[in-house]
Amino acid sequence: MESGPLLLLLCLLPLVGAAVVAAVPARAAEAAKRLAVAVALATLAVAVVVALRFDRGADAPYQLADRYDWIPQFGVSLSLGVTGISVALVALTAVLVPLCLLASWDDGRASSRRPQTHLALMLALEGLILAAFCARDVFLFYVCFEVMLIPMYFLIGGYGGAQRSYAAAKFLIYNLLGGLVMLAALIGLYVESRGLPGAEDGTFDITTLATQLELGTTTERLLFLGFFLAFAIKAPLWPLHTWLPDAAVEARPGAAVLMVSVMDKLGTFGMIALCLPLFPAASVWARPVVVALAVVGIVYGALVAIGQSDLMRLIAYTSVSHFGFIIMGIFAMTSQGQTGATLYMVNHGFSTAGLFLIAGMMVTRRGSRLIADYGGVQRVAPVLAGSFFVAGLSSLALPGLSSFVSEFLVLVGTFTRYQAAAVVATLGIVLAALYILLTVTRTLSGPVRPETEGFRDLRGREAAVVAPVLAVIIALGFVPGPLIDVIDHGVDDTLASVSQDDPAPSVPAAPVAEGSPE
Amino acid sequence: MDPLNYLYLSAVLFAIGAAGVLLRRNAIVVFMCIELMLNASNLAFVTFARTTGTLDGQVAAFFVMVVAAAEVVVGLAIIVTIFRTRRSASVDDASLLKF
Amino acid sequence: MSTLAVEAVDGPTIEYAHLSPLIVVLGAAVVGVLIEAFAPRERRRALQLGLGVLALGGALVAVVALAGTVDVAAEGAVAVDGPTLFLQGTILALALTALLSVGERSLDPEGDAFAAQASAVPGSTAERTLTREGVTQTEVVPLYLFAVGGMLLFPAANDLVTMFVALEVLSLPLYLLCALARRRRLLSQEAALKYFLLGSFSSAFFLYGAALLYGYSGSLRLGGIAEAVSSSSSNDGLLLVGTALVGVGLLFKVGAVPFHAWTPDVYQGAPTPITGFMAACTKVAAFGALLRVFYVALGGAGWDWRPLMYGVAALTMVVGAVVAITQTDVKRMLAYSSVAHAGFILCGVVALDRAGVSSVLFYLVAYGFATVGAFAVVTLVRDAAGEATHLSQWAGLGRRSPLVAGIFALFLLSFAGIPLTAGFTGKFAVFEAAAQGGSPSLVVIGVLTSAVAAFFYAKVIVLMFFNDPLPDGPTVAVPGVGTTVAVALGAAVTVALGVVPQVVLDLADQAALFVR
Amino acid sequence: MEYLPIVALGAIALGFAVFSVVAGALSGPARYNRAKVDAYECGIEPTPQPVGGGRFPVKYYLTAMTFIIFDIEIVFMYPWAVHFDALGLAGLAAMALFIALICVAYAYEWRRGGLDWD
Amino acid sequence: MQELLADDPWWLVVGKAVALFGLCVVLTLFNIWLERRVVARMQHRSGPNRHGPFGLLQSLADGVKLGLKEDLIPKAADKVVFVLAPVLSVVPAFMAFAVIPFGPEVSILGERTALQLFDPSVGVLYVLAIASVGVYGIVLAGWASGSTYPLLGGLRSTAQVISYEVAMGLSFVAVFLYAGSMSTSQIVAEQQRLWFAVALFPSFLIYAVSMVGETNRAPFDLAEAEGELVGGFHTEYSSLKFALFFLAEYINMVTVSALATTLFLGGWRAPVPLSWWDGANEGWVPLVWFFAKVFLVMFVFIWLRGTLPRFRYDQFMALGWKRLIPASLAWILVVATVRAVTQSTDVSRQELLTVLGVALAVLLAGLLLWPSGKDDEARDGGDARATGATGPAGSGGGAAPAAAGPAFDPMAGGFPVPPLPGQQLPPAPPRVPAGAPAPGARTTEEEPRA
Repeated sequence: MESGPLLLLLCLLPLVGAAVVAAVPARAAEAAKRLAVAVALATLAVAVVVALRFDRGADAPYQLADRYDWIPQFGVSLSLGVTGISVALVALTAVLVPLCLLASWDDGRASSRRPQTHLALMLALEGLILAAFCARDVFLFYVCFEVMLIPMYFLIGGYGGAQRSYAAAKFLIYNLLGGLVMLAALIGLYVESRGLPGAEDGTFDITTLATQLELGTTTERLLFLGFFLAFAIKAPLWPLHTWLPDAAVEARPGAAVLMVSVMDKLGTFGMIALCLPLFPAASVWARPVVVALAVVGIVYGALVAIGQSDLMRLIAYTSVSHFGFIIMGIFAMTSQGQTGATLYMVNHGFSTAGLFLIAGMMVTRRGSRLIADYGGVQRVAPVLAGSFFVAGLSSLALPGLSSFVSEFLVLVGTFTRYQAAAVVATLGIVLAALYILLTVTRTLSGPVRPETEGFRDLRGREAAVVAPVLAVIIALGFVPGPLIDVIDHGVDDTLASVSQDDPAPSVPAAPVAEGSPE
Repeated sequence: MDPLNYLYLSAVLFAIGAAGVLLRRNAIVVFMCIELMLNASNLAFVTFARTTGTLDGQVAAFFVMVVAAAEVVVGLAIIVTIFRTRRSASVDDASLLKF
Repeated sequence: MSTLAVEAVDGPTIEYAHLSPLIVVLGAAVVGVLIEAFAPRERRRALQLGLGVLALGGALVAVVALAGTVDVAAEGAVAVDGPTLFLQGTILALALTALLSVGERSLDPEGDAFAAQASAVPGSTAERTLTREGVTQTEVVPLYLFAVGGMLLFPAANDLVTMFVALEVLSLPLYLLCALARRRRLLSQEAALKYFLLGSFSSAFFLYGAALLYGYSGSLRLGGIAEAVSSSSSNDGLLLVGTALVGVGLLFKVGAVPFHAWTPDVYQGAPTPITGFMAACTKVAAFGALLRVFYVALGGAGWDWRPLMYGVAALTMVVGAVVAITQTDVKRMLAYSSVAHAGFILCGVVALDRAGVSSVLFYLVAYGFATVGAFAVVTLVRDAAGEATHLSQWAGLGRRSPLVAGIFALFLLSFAGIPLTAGFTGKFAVFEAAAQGGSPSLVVIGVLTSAVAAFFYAKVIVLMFFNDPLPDGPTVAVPGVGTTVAVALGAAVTVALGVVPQVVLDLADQAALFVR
Repeated sequence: MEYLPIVALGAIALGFAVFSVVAGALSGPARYNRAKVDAYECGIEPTPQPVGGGRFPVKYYLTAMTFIIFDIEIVFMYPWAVHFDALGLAGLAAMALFIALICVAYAYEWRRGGLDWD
Repeated sequence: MQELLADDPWWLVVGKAVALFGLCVVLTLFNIWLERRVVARMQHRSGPNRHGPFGLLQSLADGVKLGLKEDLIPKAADKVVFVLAPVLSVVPAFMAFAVIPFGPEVSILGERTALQLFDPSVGVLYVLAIASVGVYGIVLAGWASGSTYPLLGGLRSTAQVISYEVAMGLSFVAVFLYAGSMSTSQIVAEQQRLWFAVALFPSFLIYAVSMVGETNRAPFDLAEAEGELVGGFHTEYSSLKFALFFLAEYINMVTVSALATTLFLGGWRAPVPLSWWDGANEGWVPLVWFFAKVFLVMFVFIWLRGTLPRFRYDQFMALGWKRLIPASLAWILVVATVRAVTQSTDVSRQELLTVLGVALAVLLAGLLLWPSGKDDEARDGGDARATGATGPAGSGGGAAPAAAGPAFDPMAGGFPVPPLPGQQLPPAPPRVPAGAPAPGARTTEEEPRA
């Protein structure tokens, strides 16, 4: 299908927009905000076109492919293309960014900084994230993966809470360390790829590498570990998750959403799009350990979340738990598991975005992040409370809301391979119910505390932010089919590249997967 | 005489110079030790010119002399300036720059 | 002597055209001395700076015109080949950029960065009088040109004596330039003393090593040594010790651990524009020479020196990065960072193949421009006592002057090796060469130390952007044209080499063949 | 063996010098007097001086440095002069350039008053 | 010649060395006597005439007297170096003599040999090197005395010796160029046709001047300028240690005279009319010509002392650095050009000399008319001095300002005068360079505001 430089447009639009917004003079701050949102919406429009153009029936793993030379010296090209998985995540990104911009309408004014910078950083981040999702070139992926740390770093450190510089530094060091280890593996991969047909000097092209590269066992395992470490930090997989709560808490809600809901997906995306296809044998080798870590993460995240007194921190820990599910699904290496995991990425993105954004609004009103400081919000601000409730329910995967389908698919997919893991992970669901419901009751219901009395309900801009999120949550809960189709398209390729088939069902689980509500 | 003896001598001179640089504290003495090292090199050059039957070593010695002279000029300029500022030529006194 | 009398000797053939960059720069330096001698005092400064810019620019043009030349010139003393021309071009471009910063006089109310008169005792009445009269030490430019001349010759030298002479021509003016800071003269003089003593110490090592290699091979020519190395199979002690000593001398100039002790002191004490020049250009020249010696002459003995070089590279990266964390002074921090960078570049040297050369060449360009730019930025941040180099004084700089702080952050990110900056491309290139050359573990060490290094770069960024400014903190001086251009050039190259490195990578790759 | 003559002469001279120093110390009277072992300053109460005499004009340093430069020049000139006929015009040109370069430094020092004493 | 010397048996070598040593000592005693007699004659006195015939034993008597004097070592002195210095001074003086050729091939006890102790191919270089070692004796003597006058005297003589050594060294270049060798015997052989004093007259002139400067003799005897420095570097020496310095000085005089003879005056070869006699240059006869020439030069030394007043230090240094050196360099270039051009091209010597003569005249005129560097540059030098370390009581560096304090003027009458008890040295104002250009120049009236 002739696509033209559609993906290039998709990636460059926010980047160019960022540059333009940054150049807007200080007095035209309001215009800059509108301009930024316009850029984000335009990007969304392009993303929609991309999604519509995506052909679920096509054979090629990458669609809308596009390729420009960049550094031929290193065999690096600007080579873009989308799989089903990427399309889903591109859509997630494109939808959430305008909302985040809206949500952080006034954040840019924090600490006497130019709001333009804030907006530009967010747009730049979007561009880089989109480019990473669309990259068909490992080098390009790595570049975006690393560079996006910088805008994120400034978003946390420049505009966050009291501990922001500590949080920002922690964020940067963890991720940079991961990234640099990945760099070592990247170089190793490149060196190993020398002499492949058509790439005497080495190549970074994912397809070529995935299909033609033969690695020695040790080399493959080492390279796998290099990549996996970076992704596990980013994702965050227990026990490498400790940077996340700090960063998410200290960042402004908009930035936190960008980080947890979108950027961190690059970790899980990387696992599914790079680790598995490039290092199939090593992935299988590491599978049990990874799944075990994921399960620990699920339970640990949930347990710690229960113990939190800080609202934002609680949400951050729920994400740790959820990322455990996603990783477990990916490494189960079953079609349900991976489809579920990918779907989970999207759903988690929206539900967490909802939680962070709405919680952020509450924090802005109350001026405190402590759960104990709230109470009876539903009396004074019923719409706000309701939205929070829905987002919370989505997070605990209530049937009918988006997360349910994905969580279910993940569990089923895992169960066919690792029954014990699936069983333990189910505990996570129970715990999720606990932490969400506890939080909801503590904050929303109960007597109205004097401090919460003046709570405004959702107003125009805030409503405009929250409404789409909730709409998507509910819509995906009821109609996940089209999305699953798209995702399946990518997942099949991935599984094929790992040469993993779904294990023969030892328990009749498969029919249940089909029975997901459509 | 056996040229090896000259080599031993040059090695000993070089070692003395190096040890002097590391052990002595007076800038001028340190500096003289460095010159000693250069001259040890010259001796080695000339000896090797003899053993290998080439002239390069002797030519090298000439250049080293020039360089050593230039080094003396620059080095003493610096040491004299510091001496005038601080009235001391001890390396230990120059300790504003600390790790 | 009369026994050596020979029949008529033919005059040496000197390929003047091929040596034209050297001749232009050194000739200009000589003219500079004449200007000092004969031009009236008030016109000297303008003349000198004009001469300097003209000479460096002219030499750069000459280098470009020579592109592609492969020749052993001046009776085998000077090799004009790809690496030579590439490095000479780099050095000239960097020196030109740094000269703009050296010539800056609008930052300090008392004049430029250099002492009114080097011989005046700091704090004396004489010095105050001179300062009031606006006297400047214009000898800076000829000295600078001599140093550049030495740097041009250093990587081109094809025999060990020429290399030694180049080393000294490069070093001696630098020792003097280090002592010339207008502010903090004591520190500056002390830096010069340390630099001088340690520098001469290391040159002596180099020289003795050269003597031993000469004794081993009977030739001072690198090619002759290479022949001797390849023809003899035994592990001759002279070769080993000679290699080690020559290595010590070169590694000292490069600033590799354990020969790095001078770096922080000298970088801190020297006048900042000179620090920038020295940090960038010396490193370029010294790595050029290191490559030439170890690749051309001692390439055949790779089995002997590579393990050692490997160890030095690892140690350099680790020590540079770890010690930098504890630094509280910007210039010292950059100094230790330069040590760490020397380690990264050494990774490329260890590779001992063409990719190693080209990656080192590229890294040097990337590092050089970021360094010149970074030190030029350091000259801008000032308080009443001159430059404010203590890190605590930099707190909140991002609020006061987002542009300057942003550019400095860009340089730091490049040092840290963040993608889309020159530093990343360079790091990728050297690590790739090292991995290809069979030292993957070096890559891992390099990557981990990069993370450590990133920590202290991030610390500075945090300080600049996320901390509140001190109430009586330093201000950012409005730079004159020279510094502005220098900083802008540094930033532009840093970004360009990160985003579209292809041209320079290609150049480096084409240039990566030594003439033998 | 080649150097025996100067070794012999040097030994004789050294023996004589040492003998003189020792003999001078032994032969003369030794009558202690505080003023005699003080530094001689034409009868003025001597200013205490460290060995090395403390500080002296920087001028001497300049002279010494200039001397070194010219001495090195001479070092290069001698072999050139001895083999002048073999070197021919190329040798002449090289030496002319060399002298010209030295003269540049020389002119600088001269103009800057490095050769002036007062 | 070298071959001839190479197979000398050991007894001959030792014998020659002893003879040379004796010769040095005797010549010294004789020269001291000669100097006193000649100078006395020039001043219409009679000089020493009591001891021995014509007072010839006067010097010996003086030496013995010195030996019986008390040998003092000042308490501020560095003992070891103080004792070492005279030894360091006198040994090189003896050794420098080794390469002088006294005559042609002779037969001693049946052994064919040359009248020369040692003939290396770098003979003249050897003399220069050994002479440089002798400088250590002077500077260390001044340094080790632990006293002001000797220190300054030592520095002065060192500066003087090295200053004139450059000119001396340059004057040799032309000789080597013509002789094609640095061996003394070879150089003598090359002068068979024409003395270099004639062929290279400017070189000879330069050598003659610098030889006097090199040996610290009048009119260049500034190191021992009694009026300024008491006795110079050997102020604190007495007894035989002092005698050693004295000995070294006179041997050095003989050495430079002998060198002048060897390099410029044809060495042991007979002068022109006498050389027509065949036997003049054979056997032991040439010793006569040699010593005649040496004493001629010695006489000039003495003559100078008897005639000329002492130079001022700055005049002396200016002569060395600003006149002799440029002249030497120019002369070397002229000689080299003439020789190279006549040998490698067909340009005739006359044409060439004309061209060069004109060029040289222009150059010299330029040099003479050149401003002496005293315009705005004087300030640089002045500053260097002003900020330079000044000697005790501000008298050493010549940095004392011209400002006249009402109570005490340290520069009254143009001489630096240390303050007497009760007098205070006025605080040194910043240097106001003499003749500084008007802009920025500050007058002393402004000073209080500084």
